[in-house]
Amino acid sequence: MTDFPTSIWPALLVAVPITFALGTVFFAAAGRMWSGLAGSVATTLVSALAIAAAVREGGLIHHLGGWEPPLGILLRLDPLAAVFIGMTALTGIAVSFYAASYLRSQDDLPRGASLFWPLWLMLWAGLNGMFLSNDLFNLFVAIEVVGISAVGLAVLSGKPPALMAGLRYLLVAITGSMSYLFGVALLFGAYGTLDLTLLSAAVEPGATTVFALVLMTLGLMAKSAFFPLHFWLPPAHGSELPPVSALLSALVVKGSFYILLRLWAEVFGVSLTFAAGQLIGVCGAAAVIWGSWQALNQDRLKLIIAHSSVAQLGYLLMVFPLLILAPGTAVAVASDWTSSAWTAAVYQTLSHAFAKSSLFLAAGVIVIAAGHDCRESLLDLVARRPMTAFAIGLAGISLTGLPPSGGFFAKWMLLKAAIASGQWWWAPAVLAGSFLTAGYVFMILRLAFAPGNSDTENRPVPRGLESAALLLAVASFFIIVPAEAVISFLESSAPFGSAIVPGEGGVLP
Amino acid sequence: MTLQQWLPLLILISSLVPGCIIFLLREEQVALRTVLNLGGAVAKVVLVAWVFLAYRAGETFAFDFALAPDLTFSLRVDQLGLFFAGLSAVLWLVTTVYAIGYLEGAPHRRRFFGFFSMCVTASTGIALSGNVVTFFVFYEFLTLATYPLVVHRGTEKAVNAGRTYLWYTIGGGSVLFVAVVGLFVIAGPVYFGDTHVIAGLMEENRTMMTVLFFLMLAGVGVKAAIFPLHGWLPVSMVAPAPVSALLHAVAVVKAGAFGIVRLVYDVYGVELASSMSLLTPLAVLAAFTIIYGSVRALFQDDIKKRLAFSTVSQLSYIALGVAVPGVLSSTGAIVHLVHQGIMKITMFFAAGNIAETYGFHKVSQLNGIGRRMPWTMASFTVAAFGMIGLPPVAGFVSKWYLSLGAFDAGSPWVVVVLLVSSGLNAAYFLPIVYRAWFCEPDGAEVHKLCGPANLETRAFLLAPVVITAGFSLAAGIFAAAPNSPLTFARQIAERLYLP
Amino acid sequence: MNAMETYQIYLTASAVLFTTGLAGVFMARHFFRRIVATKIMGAGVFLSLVSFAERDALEFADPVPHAMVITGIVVAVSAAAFALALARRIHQLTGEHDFTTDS
Amino acid sequence: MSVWIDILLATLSVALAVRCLTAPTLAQCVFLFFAFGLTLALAWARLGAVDVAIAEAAIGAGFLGVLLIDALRDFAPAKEATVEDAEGYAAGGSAAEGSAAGVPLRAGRAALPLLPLAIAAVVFVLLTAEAVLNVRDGGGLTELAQENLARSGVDHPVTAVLLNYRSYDTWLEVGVVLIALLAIFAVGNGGTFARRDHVTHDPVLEPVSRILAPVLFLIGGFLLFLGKYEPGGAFQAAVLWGAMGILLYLAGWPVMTCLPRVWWQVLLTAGFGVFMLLGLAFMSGGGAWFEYPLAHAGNLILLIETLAALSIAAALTAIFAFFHEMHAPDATETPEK
Repeated sequence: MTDFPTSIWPALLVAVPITFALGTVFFAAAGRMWSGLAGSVATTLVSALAIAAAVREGGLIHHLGGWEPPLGILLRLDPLAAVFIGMTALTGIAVSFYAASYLRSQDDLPRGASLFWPLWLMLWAGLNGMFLSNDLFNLFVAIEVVGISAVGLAVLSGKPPALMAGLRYLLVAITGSMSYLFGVALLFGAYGTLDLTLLSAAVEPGATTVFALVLMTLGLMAKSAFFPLHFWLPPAHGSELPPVSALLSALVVKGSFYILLRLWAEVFGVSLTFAAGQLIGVCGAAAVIWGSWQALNQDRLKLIIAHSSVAQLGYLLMVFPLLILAPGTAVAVASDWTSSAWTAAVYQTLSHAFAKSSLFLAAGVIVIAAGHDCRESLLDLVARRPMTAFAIGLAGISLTGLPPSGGFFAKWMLLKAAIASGQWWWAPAVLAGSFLTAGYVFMILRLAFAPGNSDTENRPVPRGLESAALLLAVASFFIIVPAEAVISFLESSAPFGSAIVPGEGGVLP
Repeated sequence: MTLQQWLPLLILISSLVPGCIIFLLREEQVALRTVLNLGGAVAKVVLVAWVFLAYRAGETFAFDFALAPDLTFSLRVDQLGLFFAGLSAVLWLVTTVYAIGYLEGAPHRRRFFGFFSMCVTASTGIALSGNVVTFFVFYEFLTLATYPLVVHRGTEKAVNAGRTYLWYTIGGGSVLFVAVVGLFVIAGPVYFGDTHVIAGLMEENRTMMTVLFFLMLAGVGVKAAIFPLHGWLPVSMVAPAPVSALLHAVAVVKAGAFGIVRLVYDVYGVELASSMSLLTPLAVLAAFTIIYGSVRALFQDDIKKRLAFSTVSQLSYIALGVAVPGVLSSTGAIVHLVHQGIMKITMFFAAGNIAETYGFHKVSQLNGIGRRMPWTMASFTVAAFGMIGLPPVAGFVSKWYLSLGAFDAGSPWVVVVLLVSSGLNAAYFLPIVYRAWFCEPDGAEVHKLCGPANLETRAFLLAPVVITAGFSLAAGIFAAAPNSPLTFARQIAERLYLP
Repeated sequence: MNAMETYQIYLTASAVLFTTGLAGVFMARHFFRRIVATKIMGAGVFLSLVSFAERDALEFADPVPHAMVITGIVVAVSAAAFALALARRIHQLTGEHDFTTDS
Repeated sequence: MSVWIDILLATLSVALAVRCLTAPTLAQCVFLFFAFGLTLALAWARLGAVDVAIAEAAIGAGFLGVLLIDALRDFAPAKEATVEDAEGYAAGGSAAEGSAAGVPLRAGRAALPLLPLAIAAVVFVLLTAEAVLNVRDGGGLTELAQENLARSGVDHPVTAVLLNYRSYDTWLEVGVVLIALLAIFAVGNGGTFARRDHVTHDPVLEPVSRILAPVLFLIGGFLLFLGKYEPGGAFQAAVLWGAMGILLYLAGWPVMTCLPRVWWQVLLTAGFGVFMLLGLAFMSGGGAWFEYPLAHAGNLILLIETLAALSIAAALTAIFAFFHEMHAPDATETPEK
């Protein structure tokens, strides 16, 4: 890990979006848009170059302030971080263009809506910081940057339901991060370091580690809206401005998942047991079924999509039991399925990020066109807005996991890991999840094919909005194509592929 | 890779690309769309014929492409796949002609023909799939491509039918998915025909392999409409006639039936499957479905619904033939893939013609229709006789081989099932034939029937039905000819039982 | 009691404060109290950090936890101020002061 | 003897916290919270964390307390509806409406779920205390921080951690303040303030502010400078300067509108922006982000601290002003920031 060469790219991944965020503050609404767009483009470029450099070198690091851990903070751009940063950049640039067009074309937005730009660029920097950080406390600060700017974005519409949902979200976020920080305090007290790498070497089984594990896991689960701490998500994502819903559902919840995954695989392995994994897995299975069922029973499009997030995040939780080895299993044997489980985690994250943001953007188009997002707004969509309907179809297919989409690949890997590890009992949950997901996806498509009432409004929608939704849908569908390359890049460095051996920690086969 | 290696892919592209272009066309570009449709369909037939000739000459075809880790997209050509691909290609050409005539002037034709092409792409994809994963991909793709066709009319009835169709097919797809993954974990990427791979793994994983067999059977059984998974088929007959033809004869149900054939013959191998007594449950289910479908068909007044239940029944002939081991049964099963297809498509075309020309949907409205539509009803009659199993129509050949095979395998009860079924077939098809030819038109209908017309209906509608009826007859009369479906089926079956 | 060192007393208090705050976040109804409860939770966390710093003291206390706490306090106050602004705005627009009417 | 002071402080802080959450009125809640913050500050002073004590007293209790008090103007009227409350109780417990102050905890509705909750809480406390008390001694970073002090450019270890070893955290934290400010603007009117053209000075605060504001400014500056050697530094200074801003604002000075828009923008972003850019500027020599050449480190850190303190102070003032004007949304608005 530390043998990666030092580079300035990790620093720029945080500094560039923030520079532009500060720039946007100086402009009025129109200028904010242009400077914000410039910032998005610049950040995307930096992300692309940084990822290219990481691919070339295997990974990059940056010692902030020139100090070595444990005194200083290390930024680590390893393959896993690179993939998440890439996901953020692709979603981010598409949503940025959508937002530019959206904010300009909508005239019923409050005056503060142009604050979208500084808040979003700060959020982007915070996310990049989260993926790069190798330091527990710095992660806390990054979590807060992300959390506060996310809630700030969530309440931009200024409408009471959004404010209410935003406050609930904020309280959950604060509680979650305090819980996380308590865990950090315990670990620091016990091991005298905040650096993940040093900590993973120092950590020992025992009550402190277990308690920190529980606190941090619960805190991060709340922030990621993992079942049963998901209650805040549907009202929040259902009431935000469409580009914000897209960003929050695609990226923000993934940030805390990323930290959780890293902590479990790198730090807490010694204190984890097979049963702990099963418990998390059960939460995941319950989320898949409960969330999908709730989505099926919603009347408003955005609420369907929001509840679907709860379900799709459940698949991510189901990865954890597959990473933890049952007592007596050899790591070499387990490499068969741990690698699949990691692939499932990454691909589910990616495909959900793209598919869900595409769906929210498409929902935004529908709201503009019809004036609302009740079921009637979908009628005859295929004829009225074929591009949006196609985007919903593609994204929906990926969400359902039908071949040969990105979502299919994720579910394939998840099922494969479940069956190969002998934990076949996750298969019915995956199966039921796909079945119910198909239910609500095709409920939307069914309405889209049904003939419309003559009184359904069809106001003009800027073309760019539809293109952004389609772009993300296409991305979600076709990320299966570079899978081979992505996975071999990921496999080049821990923690990807490592199995969690209870009592020992993460072990690479 | 020589050009010939790309041929399997070209077969797919010949319908995929026209389909994609059609989506991009404007609604009113009728001429271009028609050219694309027919061009694609003709090209597909030519390509299949080319591949067939090359295959005959000893050429092998393998197109492999690693889509993602674990997922190798593989197209292979073998006799069985080619057989099914040929059926799809020929019937697609006929159905395209029919659909162009049927939907003349209807709205949303761009969408219709786009998905129509996707549908056939999927079904030829299923035919040419080299491994289980590729088969699964196309199997699901078929579901997606047919859904818009089922709900095409957008009426409440159509939309509800679409919902039922989806619940069944997605459910089946999910089960198949789990089974395919399970098979992959145990056996790696299973290529069709490599039955020794599974046989070699049998010892250690007996229970698992049995479970997987039935999971996969349930997965493909949904599309093959085996009881109790048949519920979607009668409901989705609300779709336009060409779609029904496609669903019932070419693409969907055939994909299911073909799946069963592949599963038993090319994944597990017929010897292994019968030695593990996996086939008995299948035989019993199939036999039950045959009788059940026929009985239900008796009580339908709606023509298309009667035909739909008849399909449920007829499809299980294939499953039954597969479930009874032996060369003759297998021949009967495989040849019935084609025979059922050409006969049933004839009947749906005929029903569509009647509905399109006179607006009749009920059996009870058909009195005297044969006089106004002699060609259509003659074709229908040929197909009906075939379904009943009267010589010299194709259906007789299938039933004959199935019965011989049953005796061979020592399961005479199968023959009883076939006989009962034939009786029932006669009981629900003959009344239609009788009404059409021998009943006087009712008063209300007389007026309509006397409308002036040179042809009984549009040429685009009439030609396909006559052609497919001709196929049905020819397949029966020339069953022994060197290039008849029966000959091919027999070759395929014999190869299965080579030591 | 003399066996107990100063930092242990405060550690115990930190545990109680954290729990009190956590319970408050879930059980309190009024926005206002929930926000205060998050602050109390935070105070518990910060107290534990400072206590650890005192435990690890040589000639002076461990500066890293101190810095963490200062950073943490500023962050927590920023978040709380934002929450308070939200709560006030909701109250202005709807007259609500708790989540009872929301979903 | 000294142990008893600690026990007293610890017990008191817990008692205040519990009482604060269960106080019958919101006003009591705020004042108990205030007292809680001060108790905590004392506790931290006892633990040798003077920097933290100042920060907590100033920001945690002081600034947030002021905001809470200001918020009372919105929420407090709810508690006056005591008659309705009584009726609500009499009617069978639909006391949820208009009685939040009267029923502080949700359990007030029905006592039954309280018991398992209480048991759960006790178990949780015991578990937490057990876990916390038995944390093995990881040794901390005291020694390392001390060893490298000479290379940090400052003499006070906490300042060294904040502005050198872990300056990235501190930088992000300055960012959090700015983000919170932007988010608060997003909640309301997009960041507009009433223009006080007709200066209406508060008769009491105006003379006080004339004396106190310069004093606050000087003490703040002193604390800032002191941070290099002793407890103190940017945050503490920022709060004093912020307090100065708030005082001036309350006294009726046109704080938020006296400067042109762009100056406010510069003021609010300078700390965060310059902090970052100075860090980046010295990377050209092959160094890392936030790595300063030793010869200039002390001065650079002082510069960064000054700007950060100014920005935070400006943000605190703006947040307060925003809060204050929230109460009167129909005031004449003029776009700001």
